[in-house]
Amino acid sequence: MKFAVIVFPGSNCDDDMVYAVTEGLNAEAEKVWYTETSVADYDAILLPGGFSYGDYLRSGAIARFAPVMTSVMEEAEKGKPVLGVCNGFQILLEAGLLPGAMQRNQNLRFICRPTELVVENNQTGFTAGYKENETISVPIAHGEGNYFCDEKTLKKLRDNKQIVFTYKSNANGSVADIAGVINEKGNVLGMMPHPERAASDILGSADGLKLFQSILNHWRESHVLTS
Amino acid sequence: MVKVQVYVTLKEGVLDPQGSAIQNALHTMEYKEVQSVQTGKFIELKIEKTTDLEKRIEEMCEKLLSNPVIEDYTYTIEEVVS
Amino acid sequence: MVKVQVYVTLKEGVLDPQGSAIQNALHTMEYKEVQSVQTGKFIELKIEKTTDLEKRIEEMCEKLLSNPVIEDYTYTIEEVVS
Amino acid sequence: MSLLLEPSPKQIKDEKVYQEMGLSDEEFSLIEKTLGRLPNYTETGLFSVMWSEHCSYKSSKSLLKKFPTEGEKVLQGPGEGAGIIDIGDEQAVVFKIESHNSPSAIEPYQGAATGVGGILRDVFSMGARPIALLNSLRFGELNSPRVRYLFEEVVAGIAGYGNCIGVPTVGGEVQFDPCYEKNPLVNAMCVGLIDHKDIKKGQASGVGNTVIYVGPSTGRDGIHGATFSSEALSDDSDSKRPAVQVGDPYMEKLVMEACLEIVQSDALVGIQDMGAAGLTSSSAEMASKAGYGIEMDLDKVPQREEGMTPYEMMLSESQERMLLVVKKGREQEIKNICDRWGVLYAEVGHVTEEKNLRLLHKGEVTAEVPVDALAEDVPSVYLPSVEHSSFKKNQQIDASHYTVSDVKDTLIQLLQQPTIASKEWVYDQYDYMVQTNTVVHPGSDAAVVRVRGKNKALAMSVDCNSRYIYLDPEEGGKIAVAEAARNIVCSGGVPLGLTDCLNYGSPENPEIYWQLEKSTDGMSEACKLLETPVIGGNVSLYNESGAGAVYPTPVVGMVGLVEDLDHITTQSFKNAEDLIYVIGE
Ligand SMILES: Nc1ncnc2c1ncn2[C@@H]1O[C@H](COP(=O)(O)OP(=O)(O)O)[C@@H](O)[C@H]1O
Repeated sequence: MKFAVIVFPGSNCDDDMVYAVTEGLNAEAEKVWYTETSVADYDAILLPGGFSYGDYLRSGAIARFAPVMTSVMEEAEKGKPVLGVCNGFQILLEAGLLPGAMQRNQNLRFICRPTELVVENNQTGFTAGYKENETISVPIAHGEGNYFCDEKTLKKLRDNKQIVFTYKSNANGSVADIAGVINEKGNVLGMMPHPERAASDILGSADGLKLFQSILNHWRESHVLTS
Repeated sequence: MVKVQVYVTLKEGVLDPQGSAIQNALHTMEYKEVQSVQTGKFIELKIEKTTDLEKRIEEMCEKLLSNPVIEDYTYTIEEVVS
Repeated sequence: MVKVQVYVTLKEGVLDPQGSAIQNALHTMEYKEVQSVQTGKFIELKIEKTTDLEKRIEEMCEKLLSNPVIEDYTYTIEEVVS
Repeated sequence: MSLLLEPSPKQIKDEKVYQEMGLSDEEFSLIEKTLGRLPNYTETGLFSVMWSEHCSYKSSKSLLKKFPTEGEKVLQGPGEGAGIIDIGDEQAVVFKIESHNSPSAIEPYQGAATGVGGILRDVFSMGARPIALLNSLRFGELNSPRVRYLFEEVVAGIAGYGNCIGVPTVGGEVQFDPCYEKNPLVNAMCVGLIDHKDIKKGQASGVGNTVIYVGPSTGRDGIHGATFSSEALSDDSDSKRPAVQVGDPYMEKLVMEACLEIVQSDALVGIQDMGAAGLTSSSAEMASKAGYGIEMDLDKVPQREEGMTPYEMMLSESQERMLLVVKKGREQEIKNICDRWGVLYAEVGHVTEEKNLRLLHKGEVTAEVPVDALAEDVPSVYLPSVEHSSFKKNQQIDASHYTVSDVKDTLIQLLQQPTIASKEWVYDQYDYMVQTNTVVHPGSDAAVVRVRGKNKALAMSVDCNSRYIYLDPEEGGKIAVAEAARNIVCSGGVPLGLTDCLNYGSPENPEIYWQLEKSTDGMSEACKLLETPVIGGNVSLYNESGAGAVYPTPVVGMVGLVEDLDHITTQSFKNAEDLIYVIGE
């Protein structure tokens, strides 16, 4: 299985994402430049954190129009796993692959700290490695992670079990403590916390690694079945 | 050449933390007469006149300059000598 | 009650990285007719009418709403029925 | 300002225009003598910035000479963008601290942000990848609204720049004291990691080699920033506001990645960032260090604004720009890298045999000055020194009558002091985890950043208790170095060396010069004893306002090597029943 890590100008967690996969999982990951026009050769697509295009205008707003995104959207449509972390999540929202929008943190400041998350839904290809309602420690680092959606959308998210992670203690003001949401189909996950920063004990937590492991396992299972 | 001024504001019902922060600050500074504050963006573009000027401006606003999930926009057009 | 709309823009000569980034993005999206983009802030206040209305608005703009070191501001006032 | 309004050489001399630009009568006569003629306006500008305290260290040079700068592991001492120390495995650590005090006093967000941008460029211009940022901050008391504003904006500016570019801000210090009320101090430090083979220098050698400008276009921002930061802040600082520059961390990220790719190429001869005095200092210093000259065609310099004069282009401090010297015929390789990263590339000149900085503008020579005169032959200023009047008095204070009646109450009072209280409010805003190597987060004695792929790490800390230095500059200087070293050791590291930022009032006041002299004596002695060479630093003088000078504040930034990840230690208590020892006197 091969992971693609998309690199936009201004991405800065691209290497961290590659390390989480290669060092943490011993799997294969490659950086894919934003001008590439196809990601069809990869089995999973990771949109890393950072400040794509300086986060100017709105975070993720400009990156969403980068050439590579056309193919990312096509592959997402086909059901390939797509994970957006932090800025990657913001890009997925701007691209309309996930519902809702991001606003500045409630306290109007950037927040970087270890955070406790609750796994609300472990029935996804990204979270099968966790127990239901398990509390995991994954850090956040963002200035615009205040997730917003209207009542109707929120109800839909709840009804479909699309809320995958919530904050135990909500630092940024997100609606319903939402830290991560998945699309209806279950193959596109966006989350503000950084699982790639919780990929080894020496960094304070290895809880994030299970997320990447789950993607790998899921792929293996479906791969074994189809071959 | 035209000068286009785009105003992007938050949709009604969307919380404006920055607006509240400004309002609080103004109250602390004794500007108690301020009843509400809403923040938005102001973007000024110089555009060469094209056919479909308005249509293209609206496209730019909808696709890039505003996020329709939480924002509304308005704009004005003014001729300028380039 | 009055509605005050404040426009805050960067002073001439001050770098506007955000404006350039937007312009580049619009060009990539084939809106080549865009010659320049400048970004600013748009702040709308509802204010109870006071004496010295204008003076107080200007004070707010200078002290809080704009950063006079790098920004300029203009504003409009409009009566509203509250 | 148009060319037509520029004063003539004769006017510059007769009307002493040079004084407004920060040059003294003696300095101006020396310039006249060196050139054998009167300098024109552009040339006077070149001298004024290069001979400013900020660029030339003219009044502190003699003191800096006392610092031990050599050591077995020192690969690069003071004189380049940043110093370099060997850490084994063909790797080295690169670091430097720098002040951005006066810009931050005027526009705190941008001042602090561009301070971070500048120190990052110093490090990646050596060919190193920045792996950590630290900062040392001083403000007045928090009960003043202006101070709160400065504090909040400075922290936001540091966060805004460092977080965006993706270099973790892993440590620092903040202290509050009335002496910094009008003169906040904002010092930023950057630590980088490099393979020995990638080490690059800011040198322009090889006649005919091409001089290349990389980074965003030049505007009128920050003209005279260098001279400005060498002057005391006066109430009319407001009128000098255009000197403020705006940073673009996104652009710097692209420039940084492009440069780190470029340093891998043997087509690159030299590289330096355009810091204070932008195009002037980078070109003159690179040429002078290499023993060559540079000819530049200013029409080729990318310009953001219309009608810029040579004076403005040469003195602009627009951010995120780098100057490169590339082997003739190999330019395309460099251009390709810049294109890929979307960074502006312009060939602006070439290296010459004749050791002059020659500037062409609209087809004419608009300035021609020996590079050594600009960069090296700056006349030192020897200043008188007189023991500070407070020193004897302070020495005689009888401390024995201070007693603590209620220990608990006193402890709580102490912990409430903003200087002592937790700095979580600050470092929560810094992305201290990006790059996923930060093993010890802010909040302990020194931050520890592991070296990926090796079983080792780097410990780093910035320290200075200026009150001690005020009370006894020599002892205080020793204490500052020793404190930094203790922080490194407590974290499991062996101190390797240090960088320092000397923040003082006006050296023209003999009592302040005395503080400078004594404290650097103390620091030198401690450095020798601890075998921690000084591999670079920065001097920020004239930190004073009507209310007086700041306390002498020589901030020490130290880096140590943690030889085994198992040696990493944090300051928190671990288990109940563990024994507590006090070591030392
Ligand atoms: N400006 C700052 N930036 C980043 N970290 C900071 C800053 N100020 C303080 N810290 C962190 O907070 C912790 C406590 O700082 P400080 O109160 O100065 O303690 P100490 O005296 O032990 O150095 C340290 O780990 C330090 O790195």
